[in-house]
Amino acid sequence: MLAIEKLNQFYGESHTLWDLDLEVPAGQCTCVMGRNGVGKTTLLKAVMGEVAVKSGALRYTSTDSSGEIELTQKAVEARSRLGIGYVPQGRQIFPLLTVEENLRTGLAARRDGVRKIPERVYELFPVLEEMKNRRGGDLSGGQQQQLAIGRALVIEPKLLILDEPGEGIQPNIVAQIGQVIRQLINEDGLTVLLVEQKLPFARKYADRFVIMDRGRPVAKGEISELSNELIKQHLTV
Amino acid sequence: MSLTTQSSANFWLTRPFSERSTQIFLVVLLATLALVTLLHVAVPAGNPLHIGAYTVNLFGKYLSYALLAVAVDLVWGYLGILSLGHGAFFAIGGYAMGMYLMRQIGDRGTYGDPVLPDFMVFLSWDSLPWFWHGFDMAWFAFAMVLLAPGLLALVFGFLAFRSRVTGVYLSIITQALTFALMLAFFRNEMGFGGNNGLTDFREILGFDLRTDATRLGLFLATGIALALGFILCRAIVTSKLGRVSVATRDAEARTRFLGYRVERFQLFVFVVSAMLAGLAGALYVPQVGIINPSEFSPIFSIEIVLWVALGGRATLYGAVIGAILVNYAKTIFTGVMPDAWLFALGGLFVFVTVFLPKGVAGLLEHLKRRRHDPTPTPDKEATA
Amino acid sequence: MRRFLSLTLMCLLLLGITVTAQAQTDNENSTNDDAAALELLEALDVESYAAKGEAITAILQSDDERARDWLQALLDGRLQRTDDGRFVLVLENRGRDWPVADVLTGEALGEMSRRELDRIGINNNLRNQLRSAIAVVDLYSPSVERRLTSAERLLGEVDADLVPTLNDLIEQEEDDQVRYRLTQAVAIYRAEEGEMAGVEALDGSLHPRSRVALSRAANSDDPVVANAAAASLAGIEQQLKINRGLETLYFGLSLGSVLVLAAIGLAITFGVMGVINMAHGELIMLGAYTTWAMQQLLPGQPGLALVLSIPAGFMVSALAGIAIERGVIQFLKGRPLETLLATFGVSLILQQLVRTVISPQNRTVITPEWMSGSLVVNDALSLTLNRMFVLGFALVVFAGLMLIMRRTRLGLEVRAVTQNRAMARSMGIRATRVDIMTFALGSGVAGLAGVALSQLTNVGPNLGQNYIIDSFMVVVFGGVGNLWGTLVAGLSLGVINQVLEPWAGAVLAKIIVLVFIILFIQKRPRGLFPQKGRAAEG
Amino acid sequence: QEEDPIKVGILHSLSGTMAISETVLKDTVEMLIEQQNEAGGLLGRELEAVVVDPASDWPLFAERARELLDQEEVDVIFGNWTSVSRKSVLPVVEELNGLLFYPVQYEGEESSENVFYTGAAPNQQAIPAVEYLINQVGIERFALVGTDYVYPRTTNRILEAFLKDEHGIADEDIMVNYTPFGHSDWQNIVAEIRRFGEEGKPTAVISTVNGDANVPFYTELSNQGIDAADIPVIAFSVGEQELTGIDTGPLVGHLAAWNYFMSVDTDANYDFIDAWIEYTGDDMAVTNDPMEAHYIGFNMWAEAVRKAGTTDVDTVKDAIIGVTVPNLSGGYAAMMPNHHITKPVLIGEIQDNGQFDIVWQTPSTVAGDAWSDYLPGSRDLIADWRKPMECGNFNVVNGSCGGSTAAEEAEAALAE
Amino acid sequence: MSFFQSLTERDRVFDFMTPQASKVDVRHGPILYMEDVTVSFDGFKAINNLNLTIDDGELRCIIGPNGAGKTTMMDIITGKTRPNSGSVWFGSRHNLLNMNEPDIASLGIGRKFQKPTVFEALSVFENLELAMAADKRILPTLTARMTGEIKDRIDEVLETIGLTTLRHQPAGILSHGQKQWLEIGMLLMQRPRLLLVDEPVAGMTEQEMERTAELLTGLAGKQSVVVVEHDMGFVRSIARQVTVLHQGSVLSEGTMDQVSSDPKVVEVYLGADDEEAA
Ligand SMILES: Nc1ncnc2c1ncn2[C@@H]1O[C@H](COP(=O)(O)OP(=O)(O)OP(=O)(O)O)[C@@H](O)[C@H]1O
Ligand SMILES: Nc1ncnc2c1ncn2[C@@H]1O[C@H](COP(=O)(O)OP(=O)(O)OP(=O)(O)O)[C@@H](O)[C@H]1O
Ligand SMILES: [Mg+2]
Ligand SMILES: [Mg+2]
Repeated sequence: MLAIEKLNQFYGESHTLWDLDLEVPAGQCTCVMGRNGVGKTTLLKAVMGEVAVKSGALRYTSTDSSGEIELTQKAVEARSRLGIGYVPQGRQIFPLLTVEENLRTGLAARRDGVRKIPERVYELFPVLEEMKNRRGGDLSGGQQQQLAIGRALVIEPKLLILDEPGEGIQPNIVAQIGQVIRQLINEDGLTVLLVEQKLPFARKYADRFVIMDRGRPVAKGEISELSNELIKQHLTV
Repeated sequence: MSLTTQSSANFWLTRPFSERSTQIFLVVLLATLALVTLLHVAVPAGNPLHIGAYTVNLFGKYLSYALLAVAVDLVWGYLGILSLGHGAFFAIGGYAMGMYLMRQIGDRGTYGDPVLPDFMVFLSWDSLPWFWHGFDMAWFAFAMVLLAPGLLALVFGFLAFRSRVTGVYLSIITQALTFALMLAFFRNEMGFGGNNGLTDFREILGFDLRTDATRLGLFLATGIALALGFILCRAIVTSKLGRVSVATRDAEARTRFLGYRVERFQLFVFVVSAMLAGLAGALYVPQVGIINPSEFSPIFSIEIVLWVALGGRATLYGAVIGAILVNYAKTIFTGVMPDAWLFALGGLFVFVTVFLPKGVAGLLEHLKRRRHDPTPTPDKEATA
Repeated sequence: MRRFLSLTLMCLLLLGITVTAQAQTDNENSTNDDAAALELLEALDVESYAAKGEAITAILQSDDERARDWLQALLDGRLQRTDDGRFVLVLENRGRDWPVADVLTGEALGEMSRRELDRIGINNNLRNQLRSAIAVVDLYSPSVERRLTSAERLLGEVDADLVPTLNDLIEQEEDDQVRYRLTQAVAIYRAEEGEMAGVEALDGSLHPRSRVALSRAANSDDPVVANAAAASLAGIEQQLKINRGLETLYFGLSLGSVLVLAAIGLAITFGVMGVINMAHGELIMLGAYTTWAMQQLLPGQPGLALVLSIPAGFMVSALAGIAIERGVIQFLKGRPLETLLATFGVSLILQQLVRTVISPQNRTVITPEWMSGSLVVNDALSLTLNRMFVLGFALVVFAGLMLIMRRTRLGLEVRAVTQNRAMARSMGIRATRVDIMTFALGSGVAGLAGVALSQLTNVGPNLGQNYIIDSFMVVVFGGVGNLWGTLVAGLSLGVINQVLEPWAGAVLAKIIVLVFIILFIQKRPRGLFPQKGRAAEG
Repeated sequence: QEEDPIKVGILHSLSGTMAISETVLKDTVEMLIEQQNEAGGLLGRELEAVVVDPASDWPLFAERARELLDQEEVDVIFGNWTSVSRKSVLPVVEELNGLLFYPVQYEGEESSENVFYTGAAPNQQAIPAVEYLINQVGIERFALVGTDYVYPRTTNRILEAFLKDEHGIADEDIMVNYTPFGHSDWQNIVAEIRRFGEEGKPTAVISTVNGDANVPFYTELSNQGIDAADIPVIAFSVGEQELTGIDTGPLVGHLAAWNYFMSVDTDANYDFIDAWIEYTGDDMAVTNDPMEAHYIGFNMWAEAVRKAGTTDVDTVKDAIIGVTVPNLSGGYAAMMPNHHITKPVLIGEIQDNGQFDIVWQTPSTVAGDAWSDYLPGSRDLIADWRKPMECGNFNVVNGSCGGSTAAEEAEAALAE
Repeated sequence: MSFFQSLTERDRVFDFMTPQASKVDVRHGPILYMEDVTVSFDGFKAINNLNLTIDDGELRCIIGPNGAGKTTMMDIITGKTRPNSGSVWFGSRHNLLNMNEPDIASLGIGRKFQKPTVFEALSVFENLELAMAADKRILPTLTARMTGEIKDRIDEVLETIGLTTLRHQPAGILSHGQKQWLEIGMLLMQRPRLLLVDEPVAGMTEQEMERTAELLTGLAGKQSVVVVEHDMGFVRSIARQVTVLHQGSVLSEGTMDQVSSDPKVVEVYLGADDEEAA
């Protein structure tokens, strides 16, 4: 689905991503892990185009479009039109838009002309329906996180990019989110690129893992291969 | 070590004098003062190196503008208050000085009235209004130069900061303030000479204003005031208080949760800045020979902000560069291409914003960094 | 004035039948009296205005059917004399050389330079005389409108000689309005003479002339009449007060609508997009200049030109806006404060551009016929038409903008883009396009404001500067980002200003309004309609 | 040295609020210089214009003036429009001993050794205009409407005194109203004027409204249906130039008082207009009173230079008093000892083509008064710059020269 | 400023390093006492008759569904939000509802925000410097000097939060997790009597969570700590006493085990398979 090759990224003079290679297989959930500040968020932002990359390739193969698309050539807004949904870290909801308007922004990326918010979003997060007319910024942290996920789902993406989606959400809804992701993967063939620190969640819902350290992947494999040793080695401070 | 990024390891340990850029600034300023004096006094007129009284006077004016710009940069750059009304404090300081100079005319006015200024005779006032009393004494007038704008800033700032007026709302009410004052001072009933303002000054502290020596003296006084004002501002912004200001600028509410009474800090800096602006106004008036309500005009206040922006916000020395640069450009352009200078000035503003995102100071920083570290730096992407 | 009127009327009455008859017959032999006509005209070309007055009377009394045209030409200053003594009619008096035609023969004489021409001058007194003369002719006109105008002119101008004639006319008159005016005219005369009937008839009349008449009657020797007149006057005063209140309200709304119009575009570019657009005023100016240019392109059709200026002004300013956005603002994303600097530069350039390319002087924009004058509600209250149009226009523009911002995707997308640009783009919103369209919209609306303002104020290089400060004030006072706020703020500031003005004077009223804004913001630090909630409070 | 051109400084705002009025004056002087050069220059030397832009910024006027005199060393300056700009420049020209020709009607109460006032003083415009209204039109009630600055304030004070003292007009028949610069909303004031005029007495408005504010003022007048026949407005600051920005259709019959109108029917005027149109290349270009003032001032200065045989300021200053040159309305203007000139006063009515039709004029020219006879403070002052008096504010009562000269004398005494 | 406050403020100059014990009177009961507090936003009751007491030196965990009102509760305590009714006392002397944010902060209530908010233009070091307990009036702030003692203290905290290498970077460039740590560091510098910690471990790895847990439990006893967190593993590891909020009022209170076996809590919050998830 997405193949990342030799990606290099700089913030000013600081080199954040180093020759990063990463494969995100279609129809699977790939989980990126790593300590604070190793560049996970930066990686996702690079995929979305929110930060410029110095070199490297981002090859995207959509399930419906014919061939391979080089994402680095595409503008940010075009990427979401290709079916990439993004749940950023820190929620990034539009604080002064109502909840409903926040969701409606996702419609811009849809190419099927649908102008209605899919029912599923409200089913998954009933609180959003309840608070439809409240300003996004007034929601509680967890509600905002739900909104951010709901908003990405409005696009009905082919590739869903999640940056610590469970942050600040109550446990039962976290579980529910995990289940929905699984469901989408299994039923609709969704591909997921997930950044997650919480091992139980990752273990339960991800198919593959990648551990990053200082801007490059240091370990990867099936999630079942994620041993305590690896964790100790790469995730302990 | 850069001023803007403030990444100097011992930055917080230092006081203004120990900073390289401040030292450079002061040295350049004082050297300029000395040089100008030398070229004015020692080099005979006619020599191409001679600096005439006109130029000395002109630079005196620029320096007073520079002090004003420093005052604005203090509140805008470090406190995040975009004041669109600093012209008001400048003008009030100027009026205080103007009133003193008016009283110094004595009976040498056209009507020869020993007490009443000409415009009052002219409009048939029969006695001096109460607020004109005391301005015949230099110490009183000079105190008022600082106190009057300071007091206005205190009252205004107290109200505004207490109510937590911020951002554009604060900008607009500062603008409303100066606009209201402009209209008020235009009114002849106010007793400040209406539209004509105060003119025809003769002498200051017994020195004849129309001599070159006095002009040079005023120029030097302004330069020294600028240096002192700069040091004061620098001391403030490099102190912990300066960092509280920056914190307030970026996250006002958060600063409160740390236990800082933000409104008092804002008020303090605002009042200091207003007083500096008043001082600048007082130095400006004897050098240009007139003070009238157009100094209160909102557009003038916006222009001050433009100087600061053009020079580079939150650097202080950038404000000085901006003020001098813009006004010098204005002088040159209006003389060289009187019909088209607005194109040049407007173009300058556009050019600087688009190509020099951090103003002239930013350019200097950049060049300095380039010299220290020749690898080109890719521009930082703006991320949300 | 009264003297002229009755004089003319007398003359006309002498040949009253002739005037009416002439309208029907309009006949044959005119050549033979050219000599007589020349003599009549010759009498006009004298130094003394008194003599000219007599000459006019003589022309009126002549039975030459061209008399009215001559008088009209004289009134318009088009009756002139060439160096060789011919009387000519100037057909068009703009520019250096003027096309002229012979007054007597109507033959076109080509263009003549001003040096060769001498105009027959008149002054205000003569102008009144002429107008009265023309008006009195109109009293017999078949057109109701004309009769009404001349009847209105008679108010307070009637003297004893005229009363019987007027009474006759009242009998014959079919139109209620005209009859009412004629009756009023007679009543005013009566009241002034201290007759009870007049005083009674004038009860409740708000016409200033009636008031003058009544106050004279109130000083009458007859206590009954005096008391009645005083009572009437008191009632009238009461009525006038109410009307004056309404008028002030209208003034306020009208000033408010100007503020709203000027600010509403800024409410988009600044309020919604966050661009501190100092060039907003110049965008308004461009709209106003477009109106002027349209009127130059369509000479003689100021109304059509004005209507066409609405789309044209929008387009011109919108294009300028796009140019500004592409040329400058797009480079300043994320640096909102610097837009102040850049757009200020743009505003200087635009101002000087207009000075250099067009002229530093103001340009004339003509108010079309249908927009000038006022809508008369009653004798004490008339609402000026052009301001009413502007008020309506402001409301329409506001409603249109509201629709766009509420009902189209643009409204949502622009807010998303300004609140979080990166995220909006990640959601597939084409931020660049949104920026361009929104800025064009805001600028275009500024252009519309310019079209409207050209009807009220100077069209000159400084136009923009005069509105920029007020515009920002209105937007901020209303609450940034809230279009309703802009509307309410504009209208209420307008009304407050106009209510204060009569007792505080224009300068103080403005000062008070500013102080009011300052104090109001203390109470509501985020304007009239603040953005509420956690996010806004930060 | 002698071959150097004679430098003529032009100090008029080309940008900012006053550019509307002042740019044409700059062009006028440039045209006059060009004409003079075509005619062989002056004293055999070329004239050269030095143009600066003080940008409607009053302190900048002083700075520019200093630049002209100190840096450029010009021989004469033509410039200024607003009183405040003149006040700002005044100390500079006095200090650097320059020559300034000031072409605009103003409030008087001033006479500087270095300034020549070629515009009208109040007695050359306001007083005759009011006399016209009273005597010829029969006005009994006056609304004095003006912009709030010194010129209207002074003029109105003079007029008030004049109306009350000389014509016995009652207090309630005089209404005074001031508005800020650039005032654009006249609804209330015009309504007030309308009501003021509805009291049954013939009423007129005397307008000292300045600059840009006139357009909305007149627009509002016509909208509220105030016709010149009912309430005529006589303006002291509205000329042909200002009318180019107004739709004059509804204003026909309103008045203005000036010392020159473009419609003046003399050959000199037509020549001037033709030259002007040719110079600007604009068929629709208009001329106005301050332009004529510059025309007169320029010619007077040229004449004085010729007479003195030098451009030396002190010599020219002495030589120019008494110089007489033709004006554009068929008469002559003479420079008086008080540095004001003689002018005819004309009253014109606005025509629909943006021109004025002259309806009245003073039988002869009037000499400008530096100090008004109607103000208590200045009644006793006269100005006479001829030797031996050489004083701008001589007090005839106590027979001394006050003001700046007193200081100089004191200084001189101290020096001795 | 009351006489009382100014007295205590003057105190601080001398012993800024010690927690400001002298200010809060806890002899007669809890350090924080909330009674019948209600807040509504446009009719929506975010906090509904909430009663809560925190004892001196206690470490209390507060959990509850999203939107239960946990953050709002902290907003009330720190003076950001004014309740519609109810009372909030700090110790037995200070009625918090009469005070504004800086007053409350200087009484010794520190807070870490849910969404990390740091001063982006200032360096990490300066962020900590500003947070430090000190005389926060104008003149003392203006003349404040950086002593070796203070520097050591900041370095110590920098070490604790693992940002030593980034000390001179502007805080704006920190990653999300690093900002979380910086916020915690600022809280430590403040040395408050009562710490309000809103979701401290969001975005942290398991190991960092452990460190945070140690840190917080270490503070308890000397200082009172209120922690809001959704990570049950973390809560379990530190909690002695847990309060569950729901729809603005207390749903359940007790030890972790008591609470997590409460069916109401399971239903609205934990979900059926919590055991597994944790
Ligand atoms: N705008 C920026 N400018 C400079 N450096 C930055 C910027 N944003 C992030 N960094 C640096 O890049 C590194 C990687 O940041 P990133 O946000 O990708 O980390 P992360 O792996 O997502 O961490 P976390 O788990 O805390 O979210 C960090 O060290 C951070 O300091
Ligand atoms: N200013 C406001 N306007 C409207 N509603 C608000 C406002 N502030 C908070 N709310 C609502 O109050 C409720 C409580 O919010 P709060 O942030 O306290 O929840 P929380 O318990 O912290 O949740 P989370 O665990 O998700 O952070 C939420 O439903 C929120 O939408
Ligand atoms: Mg991250
Ligand atoms: Mg919360």
